[in-house]
Amino acid sequence: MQLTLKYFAILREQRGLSEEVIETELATAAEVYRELKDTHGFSLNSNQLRIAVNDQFVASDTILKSGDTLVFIPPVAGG
Amino acid sequence: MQLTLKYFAILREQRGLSEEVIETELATAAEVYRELKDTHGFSLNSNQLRIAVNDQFVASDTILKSGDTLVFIPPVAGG
Amino acid sequence: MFCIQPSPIQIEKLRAQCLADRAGAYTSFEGWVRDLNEGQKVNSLEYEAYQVLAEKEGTSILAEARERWDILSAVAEHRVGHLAIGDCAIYVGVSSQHRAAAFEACRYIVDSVKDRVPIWKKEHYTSGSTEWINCHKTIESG
Amino acid sequence: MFCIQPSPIQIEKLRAQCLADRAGAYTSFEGWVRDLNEGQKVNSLEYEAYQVLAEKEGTSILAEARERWDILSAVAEHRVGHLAIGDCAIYVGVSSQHRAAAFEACRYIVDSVKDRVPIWKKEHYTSGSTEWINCHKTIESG
Repeated sequence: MQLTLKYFAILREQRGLSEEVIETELATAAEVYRELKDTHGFSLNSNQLRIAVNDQFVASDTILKSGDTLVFIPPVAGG
Repeated sequence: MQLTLKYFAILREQRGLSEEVIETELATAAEVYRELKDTHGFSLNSNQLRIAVNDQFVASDTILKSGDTLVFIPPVAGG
Repeated sequence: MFCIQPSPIQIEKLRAQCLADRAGAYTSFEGWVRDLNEGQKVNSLEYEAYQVLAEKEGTSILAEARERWDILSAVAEHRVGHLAIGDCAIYVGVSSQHRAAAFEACRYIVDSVKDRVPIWKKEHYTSGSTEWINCHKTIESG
Repeated sequence: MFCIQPSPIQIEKLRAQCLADRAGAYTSFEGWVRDLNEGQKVNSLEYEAYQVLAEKEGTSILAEARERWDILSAVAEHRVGHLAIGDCAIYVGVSSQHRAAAFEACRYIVDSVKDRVPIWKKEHYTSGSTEWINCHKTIESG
């Protein structure tokens, strides 16, 4: 299936881009992150992230479907 | 002894003036208020008041001396 | 300095006194004249103060806040005279490095001013009657 | 409405949205960029937001505050982009009839925004280094 990934803040910098489309057969955001972390050397651990799919917060074990937009949300620091 | 009395808010209205000088031999603010309440029909009871002498809060049984400026402070409502 | 004065409160001026490079948080409180109190429609208000003692007591409250909390600045001003609905009667502003101190100190100052500072409020109702707030007659003799 | 935007926050405009004849209390919070964080001298900051979700989550927080406390209005805005020392990064304002609700709701909104809204802060230090706040590497594997 096809996923759109958006990157923000430290992940955007470590990935070197803000958005990409990937092909994957991995079922959940947690699995996708594990693979990306290995590939790109992301410093954050998955337990530091929250997940958004299609601009909604979801659990990291939510089953993804083709066309989803997936965002890994680093620890926030607004205010 | 001579005392200057200043009146504020409801006491000022009930007394009909802001300031007066009185002659008295009463020793404390509590005694002075009791007499004034009888004379002028002040509606507040002495337990609703705080006392200031010479622009300082004092206890109502503080002994007064000639030349003191005495203020009976109605329940406050700032803010 | 706690200030009592009759002209409209200059919020921007007070806020500016709290600016500091080390400040990360600023909390402010405004007391506005509202049109209803305990079910009665209010037309306008009069505030009266025992100015010398009010400023002294208010200044003590600001000093207490600076002692108790790790804050950088605290300002407060109270207006007196005739006020209309929507007018700002009191302004309190507190800056600090971290927000908890600013919130807590600001609340402390507002609560203490209402509790301790010799300022009185007379409400004018649309019914034509007036009342000095908190000065109802009680039954108990004194 | 919770708004994320890159231009200086217009405090007076936000405050005006909270005015109401029934309002007796107004509490506001401002987060200012400060020159020191955890012992390091800060030169400037960058805020970045996941705008759609940040505005959605911020708007939910304002709605929660309106549900939980008896308030009249609540507004909030967060700035993004490059900010200098002293700049206002976040503004929250709450009006209510009585002050307790305004104070508590304002604090709740600020705390919740810092906790939940996807906004990130990168500090630029005078030393030349930079850091995404709260994104230190941890030892635990994940």
